[in-house]
Amino acid sequence: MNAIMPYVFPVLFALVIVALLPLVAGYIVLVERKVMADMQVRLGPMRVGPHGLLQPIADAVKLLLKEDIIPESADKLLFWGAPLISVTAAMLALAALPIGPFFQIADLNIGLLYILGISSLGIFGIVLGGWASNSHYSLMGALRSAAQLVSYETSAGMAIVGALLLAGTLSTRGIVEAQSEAGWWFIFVAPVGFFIYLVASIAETNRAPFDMPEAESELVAGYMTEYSGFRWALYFLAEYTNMVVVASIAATLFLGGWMRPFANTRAFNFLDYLPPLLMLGVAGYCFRRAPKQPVAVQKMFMAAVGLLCIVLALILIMPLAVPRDSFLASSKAGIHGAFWFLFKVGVYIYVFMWLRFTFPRYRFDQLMRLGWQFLVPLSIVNVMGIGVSLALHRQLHWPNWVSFPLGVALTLIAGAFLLATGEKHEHPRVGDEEEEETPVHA
Amino acid sequence: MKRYKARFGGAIGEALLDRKQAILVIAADRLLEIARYSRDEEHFDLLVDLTAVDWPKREKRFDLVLNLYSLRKNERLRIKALLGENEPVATVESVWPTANWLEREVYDMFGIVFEGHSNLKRLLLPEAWQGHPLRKDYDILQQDEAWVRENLGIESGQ
Amino acid sequence: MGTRKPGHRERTITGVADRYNAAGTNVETTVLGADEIILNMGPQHPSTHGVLRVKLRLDGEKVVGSECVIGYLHRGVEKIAEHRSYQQFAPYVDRMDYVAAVSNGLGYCEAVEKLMQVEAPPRARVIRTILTELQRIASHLFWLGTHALDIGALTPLFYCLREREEILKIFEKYCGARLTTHAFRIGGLQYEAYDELEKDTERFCKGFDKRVDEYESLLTENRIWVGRTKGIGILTADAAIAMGVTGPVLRASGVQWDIRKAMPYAAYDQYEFSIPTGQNGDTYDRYVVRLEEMRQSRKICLQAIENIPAGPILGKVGKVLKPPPGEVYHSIEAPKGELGYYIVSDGTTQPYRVRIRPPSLINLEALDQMIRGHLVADVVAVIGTLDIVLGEVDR
Amino acid sequence: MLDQVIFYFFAALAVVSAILVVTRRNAVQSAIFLVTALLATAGIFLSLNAEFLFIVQVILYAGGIMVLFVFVIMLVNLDVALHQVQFNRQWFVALIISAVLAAQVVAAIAVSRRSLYTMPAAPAESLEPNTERVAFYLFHTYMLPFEIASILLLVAMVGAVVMAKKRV
Repeated sequence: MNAIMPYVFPVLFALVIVALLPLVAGYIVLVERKVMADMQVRLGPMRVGPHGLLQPIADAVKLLLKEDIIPESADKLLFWGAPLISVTAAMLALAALPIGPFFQIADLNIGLLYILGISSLGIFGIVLGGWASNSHYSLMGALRSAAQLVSYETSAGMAIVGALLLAGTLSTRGIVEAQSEAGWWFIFVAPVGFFIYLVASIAETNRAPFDMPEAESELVAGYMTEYSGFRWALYFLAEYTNMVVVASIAATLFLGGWMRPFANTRAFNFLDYLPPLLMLGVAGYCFRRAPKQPVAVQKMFMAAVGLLCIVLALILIMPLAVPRDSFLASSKAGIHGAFWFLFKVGVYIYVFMWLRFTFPRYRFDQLMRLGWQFLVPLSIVNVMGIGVSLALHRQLHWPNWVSFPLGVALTLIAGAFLLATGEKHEHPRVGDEEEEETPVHA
Repeated sequence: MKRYKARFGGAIGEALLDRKQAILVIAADRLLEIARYSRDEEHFDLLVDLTAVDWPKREKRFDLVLNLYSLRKNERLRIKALLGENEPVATVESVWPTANWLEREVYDMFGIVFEGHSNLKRLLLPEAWQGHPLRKDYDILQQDEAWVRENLGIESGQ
Repeated sequence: MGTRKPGHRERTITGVADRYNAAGTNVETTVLGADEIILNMGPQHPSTHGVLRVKLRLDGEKVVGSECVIGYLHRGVEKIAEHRSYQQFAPYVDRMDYVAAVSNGLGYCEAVEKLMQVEAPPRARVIRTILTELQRIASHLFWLGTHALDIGALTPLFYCLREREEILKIFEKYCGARLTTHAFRIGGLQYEAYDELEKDTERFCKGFDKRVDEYESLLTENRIWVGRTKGIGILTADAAIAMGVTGPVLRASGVQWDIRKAMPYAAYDQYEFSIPTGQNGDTYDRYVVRLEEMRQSRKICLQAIENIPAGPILGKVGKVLKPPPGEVYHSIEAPKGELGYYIVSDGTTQPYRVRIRPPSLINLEALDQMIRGHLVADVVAVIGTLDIVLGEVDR
Repeated sequence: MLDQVIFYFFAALAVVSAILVVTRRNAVQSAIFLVTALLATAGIFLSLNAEFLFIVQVILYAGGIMVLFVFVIMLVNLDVALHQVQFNRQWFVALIISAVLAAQVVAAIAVSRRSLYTMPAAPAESLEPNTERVAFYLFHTYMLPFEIASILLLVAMVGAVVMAKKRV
């Protein structure tokens, strides 16, 4: 029996995550549609539940009930299996994420490498999905997205290597602790690395402005064309889980995991009170809006949401109010840590959405050119830059604030140089004479 | 107008002004030559429109109407050529490439054959359609029932 | 067709499907490895602005050749014209280019007035000019929204439609209809201008300049937008003239020609406005030209509102129109290009022949030349930049 | 006890998918079963706490090589091969070879049970995180072979690009 004991807590926690994930993914979709609407001078889904809060559940039910069409000439086994592969790959990657100091399914010694390896399996799901549905459009879409994933994984990997140099360890927990010791978040130390990772992660999750594979205007939804109903929902779930995974890697690596901003300086301790206050604010908003809802059940639901927020606020206040050294106080780091981690993931995903609505779509060849000729060399230079600054700091004992900005400056110069040369042959026209091209700033 | 008369003499049928717009009626067989002349010397570099009008009662049934426009002189000219029932005419596609689709449409609607056209097929109606709708003898309610029944499966033809 | 056994109905429909190949599904694809693929951007394709089918011959990703199959929306407008009286035919004209119905109506009414050698009163001409310029802004807004959507920018569409809504409200207040307005009569106007027409137009025009700057900020300097449009679908000046292309597409190639300046009609000769032109006739220049045209139209509207002359709104035109036999060709500057009407009358109340010169059809003819050597994604951008409306192409 | 269960599960999975790789007619399906076989072996590594080996196996084999395999199979469109008639005239030769092979395996098991010197199984906990150890050897003691290998890889990559360039 005792052999099982060490497994109980991770398995339990894994079950919680796997159960919650579809719900979380659904609500991310809702938030995306709301933010998109807000940016486009409209309201977004309002009909199902107060302010459209029940929309994800309605979507899920609809998708479950939809007729599951399998094209005649499709390869049955692969058609059935492909979405499963991509969903499992996405969910497996969640295992090593440090939501909080205690909430971590498995503190693997090779945490980050594990996440990278597993998420690269996601390509199979997409590629096989395109092949199995046996239509010209979906095959083209599948090949394109596979090529895109492979090429942007290299630059994402190099950007992560840059940050790992600073952290010194691969285990995700270790990285966050390294950041808390150093007192700096790695985003300030390796900003170029963060920028490259941001761009590469957008490309890796097939989101705009790199969403070539499911570009509506040409390939009619890429590899997902033939899927419908529940299978399509699986692909969608995989995409959003990937987004969460990528956002949490960024949060762990660059934004200091579960640490409160300015964790060490005493002056900013009032920030501890921010999470409960935020929750109370949301609860107040819900209660004020509840009576104004048109339908009775929506009123009730709005009130329930308000109640939920109050409970959350209580949980967050509890470790602060209780006397310093009691057992409950020690759980403060855990609960607050979780809040801050999810907060950072949320901000990162908001940036994803923001980019999605402002930028038009890259053409596929521009996408690949940007990937290989600009991002990959830049990330290599970034790793060298960090290496130099680390060497200066550790070997020659230059003070911190001199060596790191120097490293960043070196990377930026190289980046600018790359950008200028990169622009020359931009137009793939057949028989195109050499046009003069004004270097367009980044 | 006078320059045209001097240049082509016999070929020019009549030159008249209808509602202050210059019209030249020419013999159909000299069409290509006059077209090239009007583009090169007279700088009518824009073939605005090419269409046909069906006068069933006359023996030269169709008159082919070309509307030209000169960007430089800001002038319009309309050349009309009279054509018999199934009398082919030379294509002006070589002079103005835009005539390609315009001639295909006139062929589609009136049945006038243009010799030397790159791919003279029906432009708007499906290839297998019988009959030329814009002819006066083609009744407005008439349809190619055979094609409709065979392709769209509508029995009544309406 | 799912697992059900194909009944009679399906058999014929599959027959049709083979002939009219739905988007992409049953594509006459040669084996993937072979060099040439025929890809169908079928009639129901999300970005072909209506029922247009383009058969693309691809070498890998590059377009080698293309052939447009049109005629899906052919309603035989010209045949109907021969069986309707002059006034009865006016509403049909709005249904052709349904995005810019007012300018179609203007073209037709002015052509018939020219046929009957009747002049519309000054008040009617000024109000016609205001409404046509508003319609041009609305048409360009709709073009900008859908064009940006095709290339992937989701937000501009809603900004443009928000402005277009203002204009459609003005039309609705004036003549009760938003889209197919049938606002003009032969010889003048149908309705007197409602009293706050000037105020509404002024409010719209005042705010509009700031709006166009908004679009500029969203797209013009946007590096991805420039990357996707610069140097795509190049049409040199003489190629454009040879292909008979007119309107913003011609002006973007550097040819300074606009019927409103060359042969002023309605009240355009009273207003001062400039004609924007581009240099190298690529998608980016067409975008800049149309954006500038919107600004110019706004300028015209503002000038026109200052002095709308008083007086009658309908010329000396009887109930029954019997134009003297003869023919006339009259063209106006529609948002898409030169919209011409060639009307032949034989003295009866019904026109003998009405030929409509569709700018979209002739601009579409240049498509094949513009997309050679480009990628599939660019074909969508070029179709968007030509601003074609299939109702007008097929008539 | 749980470790045994996990081990046997992965081992069975590996064997079954290996067999399936050979027997499937459809090329893409057999490629997928090959991937599952590789992942199963990776699972076994994990159950032995060799995390680094597990992840290298996953990234290298499943993530890298197999993706190329699936790409090639899809692009080259092997369906044509499906229709050729399958023949196995050399079954007799195959029988002899497999018999010999079986005999060797049996002999090896018999010998090891008696006196073969077997390595003492490394106690699970004592293995401190082996990533550092691997890195240490790689970059210090075996520095030279590491550099030669990387140059070799570089040459291979450049060669591939040059060959592909001609066709584009």
